[in-house]
Amino acid sequence: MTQILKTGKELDALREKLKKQRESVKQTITICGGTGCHGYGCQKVIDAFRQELASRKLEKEVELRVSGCHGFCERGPLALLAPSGIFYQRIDVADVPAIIEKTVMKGELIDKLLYVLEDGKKAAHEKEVPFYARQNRLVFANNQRINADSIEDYIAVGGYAALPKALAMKPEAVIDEVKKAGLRGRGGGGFPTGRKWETVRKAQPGEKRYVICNADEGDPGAYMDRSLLEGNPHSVIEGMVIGAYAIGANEGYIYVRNEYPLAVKNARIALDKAREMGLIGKNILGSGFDFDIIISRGGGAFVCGESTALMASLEGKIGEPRAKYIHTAEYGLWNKPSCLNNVETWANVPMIINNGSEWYSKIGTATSKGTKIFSVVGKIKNTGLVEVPMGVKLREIIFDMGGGIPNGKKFKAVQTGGPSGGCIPESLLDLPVDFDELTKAGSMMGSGGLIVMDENTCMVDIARYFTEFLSEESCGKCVPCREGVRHMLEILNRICKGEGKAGDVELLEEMSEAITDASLCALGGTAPNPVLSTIRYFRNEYDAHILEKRCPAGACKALINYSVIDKNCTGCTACARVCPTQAAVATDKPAQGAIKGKVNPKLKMHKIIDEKCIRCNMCFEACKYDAVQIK
Amino acid sequence: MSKITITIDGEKVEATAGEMLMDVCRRKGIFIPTLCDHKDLMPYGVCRICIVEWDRGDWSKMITSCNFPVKEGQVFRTNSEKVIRERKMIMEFTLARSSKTPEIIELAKILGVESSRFPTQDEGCILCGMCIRACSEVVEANAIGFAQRGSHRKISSPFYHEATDCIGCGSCSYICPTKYIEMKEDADTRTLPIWNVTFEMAKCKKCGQKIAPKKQIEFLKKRAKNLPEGWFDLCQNCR
Amino acid sequence: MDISHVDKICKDHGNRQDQLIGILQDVQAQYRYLPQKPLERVSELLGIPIAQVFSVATFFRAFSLEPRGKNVCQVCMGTACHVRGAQRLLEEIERGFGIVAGQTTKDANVTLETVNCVGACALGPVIVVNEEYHGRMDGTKTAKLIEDLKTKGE
Amino acid sequence: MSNFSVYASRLAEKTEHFTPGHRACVGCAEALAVRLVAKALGDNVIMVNATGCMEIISSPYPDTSWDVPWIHTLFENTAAVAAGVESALKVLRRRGKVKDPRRIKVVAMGGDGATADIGFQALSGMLERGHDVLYICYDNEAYMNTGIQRSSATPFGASTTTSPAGEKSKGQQTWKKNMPAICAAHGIPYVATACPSYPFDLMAKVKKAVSIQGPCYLHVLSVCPTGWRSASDLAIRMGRQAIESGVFPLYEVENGEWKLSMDFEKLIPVADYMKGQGRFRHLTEQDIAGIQEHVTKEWHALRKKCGLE
Repeated sequence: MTQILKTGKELDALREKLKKQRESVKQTITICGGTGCHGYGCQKVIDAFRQELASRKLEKEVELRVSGCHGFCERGPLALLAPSGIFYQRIDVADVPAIIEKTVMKGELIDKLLYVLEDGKKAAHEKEVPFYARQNRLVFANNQRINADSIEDYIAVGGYAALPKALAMKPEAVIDEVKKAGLRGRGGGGFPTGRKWETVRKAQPGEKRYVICNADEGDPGAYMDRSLLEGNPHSVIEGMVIGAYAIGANEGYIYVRNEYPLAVKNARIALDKAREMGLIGKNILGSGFDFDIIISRGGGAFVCGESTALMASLEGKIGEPRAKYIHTAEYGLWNKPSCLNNVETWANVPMIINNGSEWYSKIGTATSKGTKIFSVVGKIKNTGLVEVPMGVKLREIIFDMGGGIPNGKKFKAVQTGGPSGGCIPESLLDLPVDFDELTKAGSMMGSGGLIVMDENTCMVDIARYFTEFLSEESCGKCVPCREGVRHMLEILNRICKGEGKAGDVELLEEMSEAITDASLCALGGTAPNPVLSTIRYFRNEYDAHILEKRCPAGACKALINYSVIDKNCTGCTACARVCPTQAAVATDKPAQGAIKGKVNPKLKMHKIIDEKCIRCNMCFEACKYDAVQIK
Repeated sequence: MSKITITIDGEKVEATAGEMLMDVCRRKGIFIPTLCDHKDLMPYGVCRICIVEWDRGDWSKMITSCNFPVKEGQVFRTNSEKVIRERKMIMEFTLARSSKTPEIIELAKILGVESSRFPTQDEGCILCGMCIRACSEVVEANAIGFAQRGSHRKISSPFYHEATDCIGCGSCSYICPTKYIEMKEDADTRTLPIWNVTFEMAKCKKCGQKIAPKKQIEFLKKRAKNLPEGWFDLCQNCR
Repeated sequence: MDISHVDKICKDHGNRQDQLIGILQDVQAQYRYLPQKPLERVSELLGIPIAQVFSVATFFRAFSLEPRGKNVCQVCMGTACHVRGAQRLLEEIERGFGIVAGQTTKDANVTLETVNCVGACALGPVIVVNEEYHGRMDGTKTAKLIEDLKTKGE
Repeated sequence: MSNFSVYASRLAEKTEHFTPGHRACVGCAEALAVRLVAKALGDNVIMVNATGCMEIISSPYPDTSWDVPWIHTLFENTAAVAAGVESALKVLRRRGKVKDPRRIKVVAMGGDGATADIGFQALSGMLERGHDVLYICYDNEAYMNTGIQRSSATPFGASTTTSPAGEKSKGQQTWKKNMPAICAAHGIPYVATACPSYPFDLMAKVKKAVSIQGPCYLHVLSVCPTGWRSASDLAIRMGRQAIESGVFPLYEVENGEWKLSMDFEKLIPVADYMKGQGRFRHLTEQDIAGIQEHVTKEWHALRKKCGLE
C-alpha cells in the first residue's frame, strides 16, 4: 500500500521507517544496471544472482539491488557488497555461485574479481581504486546506493528531504539560496541558475510558467545525464519540484531522448510513484502548491539541446531554434516564461537546499561552484563517469583517474565540450576545469564529455568528423550554419583525401568568423570550434595533409597504405582470410616470421596488393605478429 | 510605447522601444540588405545578411537587425569592416547555393561579391521560408512546410505529393523573392506545380470572368461571415 | 491499412500537441515506419496541420517514412566510437549487406542506420541490433554479426 | 497574376512613398496609379516628374506628397532630364561621391500630353540612347490639368474642349496614338501597359521594369472622372471595362516578344465601357459600332502579335 504523504512530518516518519527496514537487512549486493553494464550482459548476472539466492533461500537475508550506473563502465559488470564494501568487477555469470558461497556467506575474497592496481596489488574496496578514490561524488553518490526504480530507497537515503524544507521557505528565499550557492547550468553554457530562475519568476506576472528538464543529451561522448536519469530519477524530479516552487510553475516537462529507453522507463516509473505518494501533483505535502511533470520524448536531433529548438519541438513543431534576443525565460514554451535546465543541474538543487549555499559554494573554483560529472571516453584505460569538484586539472582526470592511454600509446589531445567544443593539447592539461578556463582555451565545458585521443587519432579527421556531425545535425534554418558548415566539411573532406590546397586553412579561418558571429543559434555559433582549435594546436597536421599529402596519425584512408613487413610475416594466412577484396594474398616466397619460435618454410609470405586494398583495416586487426603496417 | 534614442553609425536616432532595428534603419534610409524579411510576416532571421554590429563598449556582438528589438541607448554600426566582411562571406554562401538566380546575383554584386569560392549549385529556392510563413501566418491554410533538415532541407508539400490543404491563393508564388514558385493559369484552371496541385477556377455568374479557385472560395466562405447572399458568385467587377 | 491503433496511441497521450513526437515514436513502433494514412489521422486528432506533422516526421532522425526491415542495425557514430574505429565497422556492414546507411536490404531483412551516440561510450564502438547493445566491436565480431543477421533473414 | 486578390493584398507593401494629402480630384485613378507605382518602386529611387496633373497636385508650395527624391521638369524635357540624372549618377559614382552600392533607379513620369506630344522627341532620344531609365506615362487621354484639351492620345469620338462634340463634329476625329508600340519599335528591352484597376499586375510590371537594365516604358491607363465626365466612384470599374472590352489591352513587350497579360475568351461590348462616360454621350449606335469594329480588329492584331492567333 502506498501511503499518500500529506505533510513533511509524514515524510520524515516514513523515512525513519524505511531506514530501519533497510538496516534490518543483513547484507546487500548492488549490481550496476546502467546501460554500459547492460552492454556487458549484466542482466544475466542479475538473473543468476536471483536464482542463486532463491535456491539457497537467502532472499530475506541478502537484498539484491539493481542500481543505476556506478560510473566505472570500463570494468563492468560491477557489484558492490554491503556492509563489507567489497567491490567486484568484470563479473561473469559463472562467478555468481562463488560470490554467494565464498564472499557473502564466509566473507572470503575472490581474487580474480578484484581490481588490479598498477603495482600489481589488488583492491578489495572501491576507495582503493584510483578511479573512485579521487572523486567527490555528490550528485552521483546515491546512484549506487539505491534501486533505480524504488522511491522508498531514495527516501531512505535522505531523498525528498530538501522538498519540505524548500516548501517551508519563501520562493524568493529558495532562489536566493541557489544564487548564493553559485550553481551554474551544467548543460554547456554555464548560465547562473539562480539568475535564470529569478528572471522566469519575474517575467509576465500572472501568467502560467513552465519548468523543463533537458534530458536530450545530444553530445556524442557524454552520457552522465543518461546515467543520472536512469539511476536516480527522483533527484532530478525533486530538483524540478523545488525549482517549480521557486519560480511559480505548475507544469513541468522532462524532454528525454528516445535513444535512452531505460531512462524513459525509469523516469516514468519514478513519476508515477512520486505522484502516488503525493510528492508531485496537487497540494504537495500540504503546502498548497500544485505541480506535475510530463515526459516528452525527443526525436533525435542534436539541435534540440538549444533551448528554443527544444521548446519548439515540445510544441509539436520542427526543432528549429529562434533568435534569443527575447529570452525563453520571458517568452519560452507556448510563449510563456519557461525555465530550462539540464538533468545534472536539477539534480544539484536538492543538495543545495539540504546542505545550504554556504556548504555548496565552498566546493569548486571562484566562478564555477560545485562538482561536475565528466564522461571520460575514447582512447583511455578507464572509461567511465567521474564526478570531481570544479577546478580539478584535466591531467588528474585523464591520467590519475582515467589511468592514461592504453597500449603504451602517447596522449595527443582531449576533446571537451562535445561537437561545439575544442581539442586541448598536452601542453594545456594542467588547466583547471571550470567554465571560464576552458572557454579561454578555445573549447568549452559543454555537458562534460572528455574524449581522449592518442597518437593514432588524426586531428584533421577529428575536425572533419565533428564538422560532418554538425552539418548533419544542423536544422538548416539559417544560412551560415546550413551552407557554411557544409562548405567547411567539403574543404575538410578534400584535405583528408589529400586534395587540399594551399590557402584552405586560411579560408577555413575566414569562414569561421562569419559562421561564428552570424549563425542563429549556438550550434552554428560554435560549429567552427573543433576546426579552429585543431588549427590552433595542430596546424602541423593540416600542413602535412595539404602540402605533403601525408596523414601523420595514419588515419586518413586516402593517405595511407597497408603493407606487410616481410620479416614478421609468418604466413599464417589470417590476413588473406579476412580480406574482403582479396588484396592480401600469398606470394610464392617462404615466410620469414616465426610462429612460437619456429619458422615454417612451407608457409608462404603474404603481401598486400595496393590497388585492391580498400583500407578496411581488417588485416591489421587480424595479424597477430605485427606484420601488417600502416604508412 | 515609449520613445527612445539609439545610435546608428554615430547618429542619434529616435525609435520606439521594442521596434525592430531594421525598421528603424529603413526609416532613416540606411540600407540593410535582406533576403528573408517581410513586413507582413513575423521576423524569421535566417538569411543573416542583415547583420549589424552591436557596440557594447569594450566589446561588440553581431546581431540580425530584422529581429532585434531596440532598447534605449543602444549603439549600432551597420557598415563597419566586420559587418561588410561577414556579410560578404554569408552572401558567398548564398550565392554558391543559388548561383544562377538573378536576384541573388544582384544582391551579391551590391555587397561586392562577384563570385563564390565554393562549389556552386543552381538552386532557385533560398529557403527563406516566406512561402511557408505566408501560408501559415497570413492565409492560415498551413498547406506547406519544410521537409528534412540541414543541407537536405527543402520546401515541400506533405509527403512530396499533392498539398491537400492548399487553396490555390498563390500567396506563396506572390511573395517568393526569387520567383522560384511558379503559378500557371489557363482558361479554367490554376496550377502550382511545386505543390502538385491544380484547381478549377470559379467563374463569375454574370460576366464569366475567372474569380478564384473554387477551393479558395469554399475556404473563404467558411471564414467570412455576414456577407450578402451570392457575394462569392460574382467577380469584383460585377459585385 | 488498419489505422485504428492511431486513435488509441493518441488517446494514451491525451491527444496533446506537446506529445507529437512521442506519438510519432509509438506510431512508428506500431507500423515499423510512418505511413501516410496514420500520420493524416494524427494530424486530424491533434489538430496539427498535416504539413507540420510531415515536417516533424522528416526533421527528426528517429523517424522513417520508408518501411524498415525486420531487423534494425544501428551503428553508433558518436565521438568515442569514432575514435575507436566505428567508421570502418560501418563500411564493413555496408559491404556485407550491399547497402549504405539509411537503406534497407532488398529482402526487407535489415535496415542499416547510423546514430549519433547511444550513450554507451565506454563500450565503443557500439552496434545496436534491435535495441540489443553489442559493445567493443571489431572487424571479426562485426563479421559474425553480419552472418547472424543474414541467417535471421532466411 | 490577376486574381491574387484576397491574400496578396495583405502581403503588399504598406509603406506609402506618395503620401495622402495631395490635391487630386475625388476618384482620380491617376493618383492611385502613382501611389501604387511609388509603392512598387520603394525608397531607392529618383523621380523626374513632367508638368501635369500629378506634378501640380503633389507639390503645392510649401508641401509635398513625395518622400523620395523628386524633381519637376517641363513638358518637353522630362526624358532628357531623367537621362541627365542617370548620367550624373554614373559620374558621381565613378568619382566616389555616391557610395550606396545599390542601383539607384531613375524613373521619369508624365501625362499623355507630356509623353505623346510635347516631350515626344526627348523621350525618343532617351530610349534610343539607351539610358537606364524607366519612363511611365499616365494616360488619361487628354490635357486634363489645363482644362481638358485633346491630345494625340485622346480616343476617337471623345469630346474635349478642343475637340468638342456638336452639330458638325463628333469629337476627336483621329484614332489614339499607339505610344507603347512606338516605344517598342525603338527596340528597348521592356514595354508594358497597365492599369490601376489591376494593382498587382501594375506593381509587378513596375518591379520588373526597374529590375531590367536599360530604358523601359510603361503605359498606364488612368481613368479621369473629371475629364471623362464619369462618376467618381466608378473609376476602378471603368478601368476594368477598358481592359475587358479590349479598348486598352494589357500586354508586355519583352525584348521584342509580345505577351498578352490578360486574355479573354469574349470581350465585353465597347458600348458597355462607353456608356458611363459623358465624353462619349453624343455618339450614335452607328458611331459606336464603327469604334467596336476598330477595337475588335486591333484586338485580333494584338493577339496575332502575341502568337495567340
